[in-house]
Amino acid sequence: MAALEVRGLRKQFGGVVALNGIDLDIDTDRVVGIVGPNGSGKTTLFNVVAGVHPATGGTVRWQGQDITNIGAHRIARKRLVRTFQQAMSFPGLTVDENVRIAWEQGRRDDSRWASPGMILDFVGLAPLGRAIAGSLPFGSLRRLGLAVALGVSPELLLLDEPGAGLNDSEAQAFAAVIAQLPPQGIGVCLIDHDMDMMADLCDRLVVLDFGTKIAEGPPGEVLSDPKVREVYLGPDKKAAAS
Amino acid sequence: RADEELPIGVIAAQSGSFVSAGNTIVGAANLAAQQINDAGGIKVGDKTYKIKLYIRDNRTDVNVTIAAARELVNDIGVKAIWGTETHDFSVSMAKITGPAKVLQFSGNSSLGAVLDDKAVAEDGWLHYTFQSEPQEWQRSGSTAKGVLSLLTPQLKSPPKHSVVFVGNDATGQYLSSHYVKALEAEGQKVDLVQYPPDTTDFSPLLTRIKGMKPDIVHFWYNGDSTLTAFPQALKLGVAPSYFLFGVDPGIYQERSLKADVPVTMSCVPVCWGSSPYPEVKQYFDKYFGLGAAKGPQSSVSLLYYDYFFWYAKALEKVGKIDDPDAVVAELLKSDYKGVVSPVPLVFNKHHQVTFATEVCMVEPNTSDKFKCAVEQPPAAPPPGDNGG
Amino acid sequence: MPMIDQSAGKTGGAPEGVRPRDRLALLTADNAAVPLPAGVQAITAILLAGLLIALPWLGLGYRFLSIAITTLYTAIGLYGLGLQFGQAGIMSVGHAALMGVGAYASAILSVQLGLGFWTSLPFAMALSAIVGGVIGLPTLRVGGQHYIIITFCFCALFVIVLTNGGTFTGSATGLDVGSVTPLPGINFDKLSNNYYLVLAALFLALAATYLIGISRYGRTLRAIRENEQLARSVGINVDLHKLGVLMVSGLFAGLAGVLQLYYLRHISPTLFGAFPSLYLALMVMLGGARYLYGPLIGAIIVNFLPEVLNLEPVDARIAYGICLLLVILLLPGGVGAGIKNIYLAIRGGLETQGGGSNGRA
Amino acid sequence: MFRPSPSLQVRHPDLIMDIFVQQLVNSLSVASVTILIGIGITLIFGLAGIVNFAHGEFLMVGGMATWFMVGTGMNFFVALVLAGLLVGALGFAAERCLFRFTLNRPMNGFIMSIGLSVILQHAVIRVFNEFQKSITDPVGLVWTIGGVDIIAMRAIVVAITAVIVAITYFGISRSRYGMALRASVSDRDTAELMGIPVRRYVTGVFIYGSLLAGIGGALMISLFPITPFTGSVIIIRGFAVSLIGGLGNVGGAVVGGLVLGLVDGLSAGYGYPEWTDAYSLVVMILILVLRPQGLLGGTLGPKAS
Amino acid sequence: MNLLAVEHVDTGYGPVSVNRDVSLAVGQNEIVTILGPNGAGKTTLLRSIAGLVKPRRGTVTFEGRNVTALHADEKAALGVVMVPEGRHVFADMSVRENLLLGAYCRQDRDAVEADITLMENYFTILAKKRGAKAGTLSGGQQQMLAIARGLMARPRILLLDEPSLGLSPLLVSELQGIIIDVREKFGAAVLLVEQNAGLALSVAEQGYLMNSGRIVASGGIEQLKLSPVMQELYLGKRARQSS
Ligand SMILES: Nc1ncnc2c1ncn2[C@@H]1O[C@H](COP(=O)(O)OP(=O)(O)OP(=O)(O)O)[C@@H](O)[C@H]1O
Ligand SMILES: Nc1ncnc2c1ncn2[C@@H]1O[C@H](COP(=O)(O)OP(=O)(O)OP(=O)(O)O)[C@@H](O)[C@H]1O
Ligand SMILES: [Mg+2]
Ligand SMILES: [Mg+2]
Repeated sequence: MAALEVRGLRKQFGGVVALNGIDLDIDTDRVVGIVGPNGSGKTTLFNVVAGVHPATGGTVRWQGQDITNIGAHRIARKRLVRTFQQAMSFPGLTVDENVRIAWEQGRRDDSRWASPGMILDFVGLAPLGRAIAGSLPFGSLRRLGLAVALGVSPELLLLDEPGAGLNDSEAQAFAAVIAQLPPQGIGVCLIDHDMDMMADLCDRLVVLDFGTKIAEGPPGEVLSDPKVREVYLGPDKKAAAS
Repeated sequence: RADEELPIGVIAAQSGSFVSAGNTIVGAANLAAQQINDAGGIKVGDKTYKIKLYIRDNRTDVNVTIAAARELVNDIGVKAIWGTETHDFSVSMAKITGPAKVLQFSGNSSLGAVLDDKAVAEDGWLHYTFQSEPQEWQRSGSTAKGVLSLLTPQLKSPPKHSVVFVGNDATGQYLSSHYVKALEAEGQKVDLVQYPPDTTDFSPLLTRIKGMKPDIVHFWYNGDSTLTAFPQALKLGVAPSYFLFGVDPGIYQERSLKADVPVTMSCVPVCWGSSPYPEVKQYFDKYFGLGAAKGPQSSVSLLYYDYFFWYAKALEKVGKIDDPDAVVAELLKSDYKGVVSPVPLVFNKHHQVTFATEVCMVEPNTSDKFKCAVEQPPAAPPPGDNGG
Repeated sequence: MPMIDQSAGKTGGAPEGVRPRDRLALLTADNAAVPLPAGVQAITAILLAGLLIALPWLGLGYRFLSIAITTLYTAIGLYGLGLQFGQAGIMSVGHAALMGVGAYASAILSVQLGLGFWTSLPFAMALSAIVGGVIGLPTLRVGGQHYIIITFCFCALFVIVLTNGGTFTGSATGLDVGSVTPLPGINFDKLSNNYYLVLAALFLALAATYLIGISRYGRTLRAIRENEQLARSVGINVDLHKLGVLMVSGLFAGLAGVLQLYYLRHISPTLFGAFPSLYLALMVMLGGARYLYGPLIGAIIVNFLPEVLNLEPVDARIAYGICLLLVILLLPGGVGAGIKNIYLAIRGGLETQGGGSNGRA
Repeated sequence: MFRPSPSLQVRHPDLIMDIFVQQLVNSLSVASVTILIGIGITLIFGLAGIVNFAHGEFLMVGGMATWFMVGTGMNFFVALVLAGLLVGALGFAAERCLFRFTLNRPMNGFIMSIGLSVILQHAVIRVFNEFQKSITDPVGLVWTIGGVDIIAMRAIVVAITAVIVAITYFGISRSRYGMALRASVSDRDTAELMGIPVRRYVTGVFIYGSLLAGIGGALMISLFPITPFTGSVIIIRGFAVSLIGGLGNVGGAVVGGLVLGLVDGLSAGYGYPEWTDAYSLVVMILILVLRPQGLLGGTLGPKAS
Repeated sequence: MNLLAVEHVDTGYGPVSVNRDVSLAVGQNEIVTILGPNGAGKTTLLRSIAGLVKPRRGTVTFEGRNVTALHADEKAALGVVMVPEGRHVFADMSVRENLLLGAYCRQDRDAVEADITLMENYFTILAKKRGAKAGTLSGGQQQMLAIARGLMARPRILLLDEPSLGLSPLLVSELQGIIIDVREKFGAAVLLVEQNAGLALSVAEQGYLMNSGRIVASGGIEQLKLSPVMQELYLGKRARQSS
């Protein structure tokens, strides 16, 4: 049984069907990637799983428990934690305090992090500990988002475009950070449009289009799927898949 | 030979929302102190004392009132305090003046609610506090009689139904409870309509009153609100006659108010605009001569003024300025013929005085043709009124 | 050929040192989040406590002491407001009503059941806390400005209910109480003892505020203030904490209200209406809601400024308004922020000088 | 809710309808003044996020100026226009010297506006005095239509307000300014990037809003007397109106003003008189809680800091 | 003459200084890119050109006129238009209203409708979502809206701050075409800040490399690709690939 089981998940905003019956299994020892055209429902999937929006139908089970619609903070407390596509922070507080808040919420005896400082070190923000979060440049803000999520001691991280706003070398460094997580018992499910990074990082890719899953499998396989190429990658992106 | 100083405190609102009331206390105190000092001061024992006033603005704030009272009582050591113009403040202040045995003369008649046997007893917290206005049932009775006697001849049939229209604040609540009883004792059927303090648009309530078809509408208490409401009532044609409490004929005349129906008004205690007594006229000439504003509350100053002389007289009689208990005893047994009343004033056992209220009627369609009456208050509270 | 500046570092981002010409900008900044060294904090606390304790012996007179008491009990109420606004970001302009709940609860317990100061205090505080929570319910649905107007309405409603409450609330006339039940050897009728009673409560409030500020709880509140959605996603029960902080704020208000009641010994509805509430909001903003001493500073300024100005009353009000405008224009974070920033600027200035001379050497 | 208190029942059935109509007319005229100030507030508040507490004082200054000018023998309607212009200039000065600096900290703007209102109140007391001021009814007519007494000035107030509302409404919805205003509310910096002169708009709505407050003050003093303290009473209704209707929504301010005016008028006419003010407070709280976006919908306002 | 010239500009926020002594130039019809690591000060520089941040020193010249002190709205009216980083769409307003706001400064009201159609051709989703509130769009859809809104102004120079952010690979390759269209069809210049070096290097002619607030390298794109700093910062496959 997978740690996170999504069954027949539906989400409708008025007349817009954002998720149309998604089934998904995610384990905590893997990196699973979710890709798909803009507006295909990736963020909505995270929002519904993490309890930001109520589901219109279907169920979400986490570690055997039904967590559908139980509220965002309860889900986070069960160590299923997400980051936001629009990088978020507590803007008026220092970077240090941002992470400390999350760390305190998720602290338990076997926490991986003995202090918030360790998390900052881990994501490479240690020199900016005293900076005010609201003044960070875009890229650092994304890292802070990850640090805050890590602070909660997650068992599964849902990362929404963590690489956006990073240049290639930064993205690679970032991918290296993420790759360290599953071996430590932190599963990762991430959305990103950087196919180089996704191909390197993910054990499995799930492709969404119009709120339905159109492909799933190892990155190499999925990215060469003609259907995926047509709706998502575009004709001349073959090289990126290799 | 240098005269000694008699320190006396005045606490009144010189800023904030009660300024117009507060200024009357200050005006009266200044006039009284000046006259007493000019006349040579107060002879107590073998010394002569000149009054030295310590005037404090309470900014219409109870905390400042208390701080000022503490200052006057403890830092300066005044012998007596005049003020304040508000029930709440006077009550809080009494809790400081009482233990310090400083005499307090407060203007609000709603003090009557707390001036009971226990409170004014030798060890009571209001033993040193005096209410400068008459008992409310007396004033109400005197006023009701005056209003009815002036209006009855003017109306086609004798008035039967009165509506009392009053502000819903501490003083309004207290005063109207007595006035309703007084009107009922005179055979009126009475409805009470309370309006929220700070109302400026009275039309909805007045329209409603119009629907009740009253013979007289009594605007009871708070001259400012009355002056706002009355013109609106005239426009709406609410009633065939009116009574305006606390609006001086002088104000009526000054503002060139005019009504096509008979309107009565009373002043607290005697009108400056149309007074039956020459001393009162003289007083107001001097009072306004000092620059005080001519407002609906101006006549109230008279109360504070008279008590200065009465207090001075009591001090002279006692012969010591440092024996407040003796001064209280003296005040309670003495009488004083002041400006406010043709008969001498005496304090009852609850530290209240008795005098009649003057009621005047203005002839329809004029602003200055007044006819006044001074009806003596009833001998006892009307049925249902437990005194106070 | 591309020009290449080899001296430039590889990683960007770290803020540079403070440039002298930007000192003024620094003065107006909000540095509530910047911690001061423990030594500085301790010295400030000791100096302040010493001054407050010594106050009755400085021979400043009863008027001064009376206003000091007013200032202190107001400050206690302000610490609640400081907590809910400064930390959790929920402003209220109905705070005087909450103090009124405490004051009236205590007064009614005294009139109806004969309970004294000490025995009624816990009930009054509890009731204020509960009412604080209940009027807080709309914060779960509406935003800041809406809540401000709602609290204002609540305040006006509270006054109307008290005014029409018959003998139970004493109507417009209000209620009277006796003096604080003496403790062995301490009679609170003595003004200085009353002062120490209020001062003790203020110290409690200050200590509580300080502890909350540095604790996990304080951080949780700030997280909610800064970003509710993110707060939820790290596991904070935002709704519960919002109501919770309003209840804690209510506790402070209740305490302040009871102290006010026993200082005035007579209360009436207008004391707890819209305008006192507005002034509380004003004080907390003036002092700086996010700073430990901000509320106290705000209370001191508003209560003592008219005394200090001591102009003709109308002029005093005008001068007071002008002072207020100047403070807000020049010190947007409140006077508390200004003082802290001056300290930081001096310290920062020394550092920069040190750095500069090192550079030259 | 409007159950009459037992002793106050109207005892003359023939009067019931007349009285009711009269109450409606009364409510409408008072609602008019509230609407005028509500529109000013909704525009300023909606755009600049400033809870301008001094707006009530602007109204009071407008009323006092009218009183003064009428006292010198000027025609009321001329005085009305001049009062509007005077207060508009006041708003301009306030925006330029004060509120411009607190755009990013609405709470500070709010506190500053309290300071300004203290100054204005006492400046008026300094120049005149603290007593209430009134003018004689500039029209002085009472129309009796089918047993209903309608004070002509009240009808004129309603008419003037209707004209102003119409002008404002079309001015805003017919032009692209309305859209620009809404954009400025939701993201000031980005609105500037689009070329929207946000600062000038802020100044503009300040002037216009203040002008309306000045006219509102003039109309108010034509109905009943005002004191230097009138502003602080009326301001809360103004805010309630703008929030009830929906921030930034002129139509909303009109609806909000009418709702409040009717609740006020009817509760004074038919409720327990001593609870008169409570009815509208309860209605305000309920609407704010149940429909935070306002009756007609509006922005939720700029983010407070 | 250069269309836009930035000379010796310093910028900062409060006590923090960001850009130091930055100079760059954009010619008529030219596409110029600024690259640099996270926090280098690229966004701040664009904001100062657009008028959202006042330069502390130095000058910004546009079409020969000193515009350093102008506000953002005044610059927009001159044709200096910025598509801000992180979208900043007007969330409560409809997609169409957002587009109309983009054209706020334009005098040729009649052409606006045609341009809306053009935008809906570039980004077909915008046609489908015409009436939807911008805040309900997905991240990538908002990014498209932000770009389209900027184009609606028919700028003289378009300042693009990370336009590829959150766009699917398919759209990123389309964006390339759109940027070129801006030059070809609109006759405008583009100043492009990008982290996606693949995109930036494939469309731009001139490039500047920024680090720690300073320009550390500049020149023609082909030269720039060879520079050691560039190699160090953009080891990514794509950069190599497109070279
Ligand atoms: N709150 C909302 N109200 C209405 N529609 C919404 C809302 N949120 C999302 N949608 C719609 O649901 C669809 C899926 O959006 P979602 O944000 O999940 O896309 P996405 O896959 O994350 O896209 P992107 O890659 O651009 O971020 C989109 O068409 C979007 O417009
Ligand atoms: N509002 C602000 N207040 C204070 N400092 C700021 C502010 N915004 C940015 N900074 C600082 O300015 C520097 C440059 O930031 P900027 O956003 O311009 O970088 P960038 O090159 O755009 O980075 P990225 O590629 O991550 O977007 C950073 O050190 C940042 O911390
Ligand atoms: Mg998304
Ligand atoms: Mg950037």
